[in-house]
Amino acid sequence: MDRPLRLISANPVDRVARVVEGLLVVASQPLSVEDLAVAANDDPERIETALRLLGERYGEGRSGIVLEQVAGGWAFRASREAAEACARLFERPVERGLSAAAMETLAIVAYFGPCTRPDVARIRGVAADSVVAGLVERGLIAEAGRDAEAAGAIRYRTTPLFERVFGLESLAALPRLDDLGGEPDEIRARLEAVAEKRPA
Amino acid sequence: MDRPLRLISANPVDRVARVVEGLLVVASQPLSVEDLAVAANDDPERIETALRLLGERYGEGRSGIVLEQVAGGWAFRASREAAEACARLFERPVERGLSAAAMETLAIVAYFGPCTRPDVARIRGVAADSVVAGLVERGLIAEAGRDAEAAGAIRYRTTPLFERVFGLESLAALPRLDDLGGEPDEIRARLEAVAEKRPA
Amino acid sequence: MIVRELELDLDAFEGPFDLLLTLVLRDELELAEVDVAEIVLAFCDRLEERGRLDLDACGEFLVLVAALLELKARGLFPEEELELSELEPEEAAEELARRLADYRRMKEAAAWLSERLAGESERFFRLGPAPSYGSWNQPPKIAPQSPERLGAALRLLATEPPSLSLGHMALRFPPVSQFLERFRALLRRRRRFDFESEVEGLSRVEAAVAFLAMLELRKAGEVSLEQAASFASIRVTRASVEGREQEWIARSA
Repeated sequence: MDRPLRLISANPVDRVARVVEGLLVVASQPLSVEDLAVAANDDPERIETALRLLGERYGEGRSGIVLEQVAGGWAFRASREAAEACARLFERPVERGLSAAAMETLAIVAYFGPCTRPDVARIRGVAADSVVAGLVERGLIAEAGRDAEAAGAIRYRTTPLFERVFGLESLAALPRLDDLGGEPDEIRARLEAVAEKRPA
Repeated sequence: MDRPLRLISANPVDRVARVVEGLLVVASQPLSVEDLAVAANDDPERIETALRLLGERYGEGRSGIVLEQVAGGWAFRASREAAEACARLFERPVERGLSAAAMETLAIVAYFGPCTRPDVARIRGVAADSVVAGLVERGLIAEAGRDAEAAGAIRYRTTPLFERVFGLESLAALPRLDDLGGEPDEIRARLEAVAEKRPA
Repeated sequence: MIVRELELDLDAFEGPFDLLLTLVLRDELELAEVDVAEIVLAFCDRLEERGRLDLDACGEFLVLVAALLELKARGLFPEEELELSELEPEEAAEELARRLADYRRMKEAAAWLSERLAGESERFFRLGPAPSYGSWNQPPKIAPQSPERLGAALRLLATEPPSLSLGHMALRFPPVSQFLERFRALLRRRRRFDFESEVEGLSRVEAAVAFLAMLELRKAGEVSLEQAASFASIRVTRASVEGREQEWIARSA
């Protein structure tokens, strides 16, 4: 016989699924298929098969642990059924009391990031220093190097925690920019309409 | 009939068990039976029944998630089967871990230390709290007493681990910065002056 | 209604409008801290109280508030000055529309995020590490680093930001004192001059600053002003020494 004899368990995908379960229960952040494949020392296809299997087991209504695809990877969270109990025991420090200014700043960094504090101020028309500092403190945005052009101003981007808190699979899950607000042309037409009403 | 009619699910302990699963997967620390009972708003006996049920489901060989009783209560951990994969997940060297912000802060503490967080902020032009906390957590810098002048702010210095990571025999082996001119104090004053000119 | 006498009660300032303008132009009051919208509200309130539309006052007010807003914008975004001043009015209007569109989009995006967050209030996940056990709970290892990266980080911090052309701003934004000097010099040579012809060729904002200088001279009693009709030329006349002395006598009496 050419091939070495191997002991193969009855259903090896079960074993991969158990390893993935173990990885997800200790991980502090969502793990991508690639992260899981490297750690489990298995190939991505089998990891994906295992994730499908786990998705069936850890779903809302079936288990208190729910497998979700979020922030570019896979993670466990508590089921909605357990939310009331979780709310009694755990704080929500990241998202509690986010102001309107903080939301606007988050939106700007999510869509236009990495961007600097002057970039944010330019769009909002108000200095952004303390709002940005607050979002960094909460871990929703983080420094992403300095802008060589803008005199070395620090640039910021949103973090995986931002995607996770907002339940986004990735930044691509945000509404398309084109679907938001008005077109510059439309706004411009309105500005001009107002301007033309002035007496000659 | 005296007792009000109640709709009771086929097996209410299942529901308690799902809530306990949810609580344990969110917890960063072991949870006691009382913690679980308060959070689930249920009585300790039923919590214990639920934990027995979960113990059967989350056992070595049956699942990658293992329920374990430890000092202080109950917690989920990864199974022994997944231990090797977990070790690989956590032992990847994290080169990407040293961000530009971390590198700047390390450089400031290494060349001008021991110094306080406000000192670092003055040179970088941005609050340094989370970066400093991250470097302390990773053992690259450590507290070195308080600054008697700066309202008792904590001062930081680099650690032996820092010297190992950067391949330095001691801080005296840091590359010279002759091109920035003069003594560390002069360089520091120059950096602070530049920081003031940078856009916020 | 006299716009410059408009009484203001703002967080940053309390007093008449023309004192606010004077303090701002003398750099004695930080314009960034002045809520211009409050000034507009105060003006609108006053207009409403009077119950009739005073077009002269509105025109004067618009010019002054526009100048204030432009000054404030330049103070908030000094680097913008360089980019925007290069633009033709047509392009500037386009840029303005683009920014307004960006802001409106971000308002909507923020509303979308808020709604999303509210919908996620039942999603709980672990923040931080798992309850600690196992050998894997050690802090992650850090790959060896070159010490040169430390020096490189400090060199980047030592890079001077490109200096903003303040000369350019000074040119477009002469301090009110410059016009004071200019008008005083003019008045030493001539008893009377025509405001419009003196500011001809200046930008609207410069003309506004010149206008403030003229008000300043009037307030100090150095000149008297005459205008035959609305929008007619303003004649600036040096106050005669006798006139000032008489005024002084009258006041002390």
